[in-house]
Amino acid sequence: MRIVVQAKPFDLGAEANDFAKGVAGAGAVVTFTGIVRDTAQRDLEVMEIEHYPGMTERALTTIAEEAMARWSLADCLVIHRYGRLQAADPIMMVATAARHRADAFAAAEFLMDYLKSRAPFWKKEITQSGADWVAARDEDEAALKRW
Amino acid sequence: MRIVVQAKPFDLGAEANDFAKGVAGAGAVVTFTGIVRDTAQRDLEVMEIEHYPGMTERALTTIAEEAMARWSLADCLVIHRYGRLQAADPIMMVATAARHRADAFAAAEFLMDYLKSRAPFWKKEITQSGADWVAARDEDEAALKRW
Amino acid sequence: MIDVLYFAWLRERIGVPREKVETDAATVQDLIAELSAREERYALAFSDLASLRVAVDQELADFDAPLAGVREVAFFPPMTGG
Amino acid sequence: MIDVLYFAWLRERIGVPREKVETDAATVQDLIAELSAREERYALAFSDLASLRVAVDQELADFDAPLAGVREVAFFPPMTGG
Repeated sequence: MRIVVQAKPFDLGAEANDFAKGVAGAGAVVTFTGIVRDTAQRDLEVMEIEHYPGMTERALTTIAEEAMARWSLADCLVIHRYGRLQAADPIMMVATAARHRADAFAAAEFLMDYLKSRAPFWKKEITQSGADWVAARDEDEAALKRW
Repeated sequence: MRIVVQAKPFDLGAEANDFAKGVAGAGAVVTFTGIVRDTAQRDLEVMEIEHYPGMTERALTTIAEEAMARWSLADCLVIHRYGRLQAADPIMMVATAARHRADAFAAAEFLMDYLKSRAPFWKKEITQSGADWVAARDEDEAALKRW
Repeated sequence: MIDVLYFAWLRERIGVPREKVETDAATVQDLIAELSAREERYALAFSDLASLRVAVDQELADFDAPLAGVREVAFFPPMTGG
Repeated sequence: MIDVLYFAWLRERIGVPREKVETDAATVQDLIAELSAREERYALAFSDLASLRVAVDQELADFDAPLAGVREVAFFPPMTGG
């Protein structure tokens, strides 16, 4: 289990390869990567991610431990950036490894659902027309109910 | 949409990075990678994957087109190897990209479920105690019913 | 004349990966009956249809699929990709 | 003495990321009432509790959570990680 909270960029491919190498007995590896979206309509200049140092690491560790307890996982990984990000930058990733794909998929979705609404990160989008805090989506809160 | 059926190895990290770069507007990228398992109990020497050239590409294309039609995807990728593989080699991967994570996850699981039971691949495991064709699992056939 | 293909343990039991078969069989089932009557190795390989799958011109099909105009029939065990 | 932290737009409205607050408030709710009575910027920031979340000693908590022995209380909008 590895939890990383960092300002600096990470390389999705390198992290995925490292993770997969460490779990060769598992057979099934799932990754989810969140990327700063940019669309022609909004001209995103920068995304600022604020977090709550201390609580962030605790919350992510709790969520990951819960995933390890609920599913038969060989390992799991959570990386989340904070600070200033550009369009097309990876924001965060989770990876899970299990003997069977159903466990790897379910655990990755669980990690994402909890991380979205229970880990203390807040996103601010700065576009040419101003700066706005990203609002929480009702669907994200609702997604927790399935677990 | 990219479908690759090849004997040669592929690099999970490089493929994941290439795929993610191509879908910067999407925001959510899911990958699944299947890896040749080895355990102390079996001493796998080699896994031989046989396939049905021609039908394989058709079946994978049909499955991927179905995924693109069912979910709001920016893109999807399927890579599957055949021939002789060693323990810890990646066998195959799928990747999906979407604006929202639910679509990316659902489409990746759908691709895997169909690929498992509807794409013409057969695995043979050669261990120190002999060679055996991997049997289809009832759960894999049952998994198709949810879509 | 139909190209008949065999994969995995079916290929091993029948002993060839593919062969041309001269047949007037109307359906896949008729073709199986014809081959099984021809030689013991076919009869053995086709003895448990529940553990077999068939593709007609590279599309999965049922055992009662018609063979009129068909160029290629493939027999194999349940697939184990992924 | 409790460390009180603010994040995201709450931090911007209150104007500081953290401050030490001398208080005898028994619960989070009491602390909010105390701060809101103190200055307009707090009253405004805390006007819609439904859009706020609170953590007590770095664990998510309810507004009626007791403050006895607590060192750190954080207020913030719903989280938007991932």
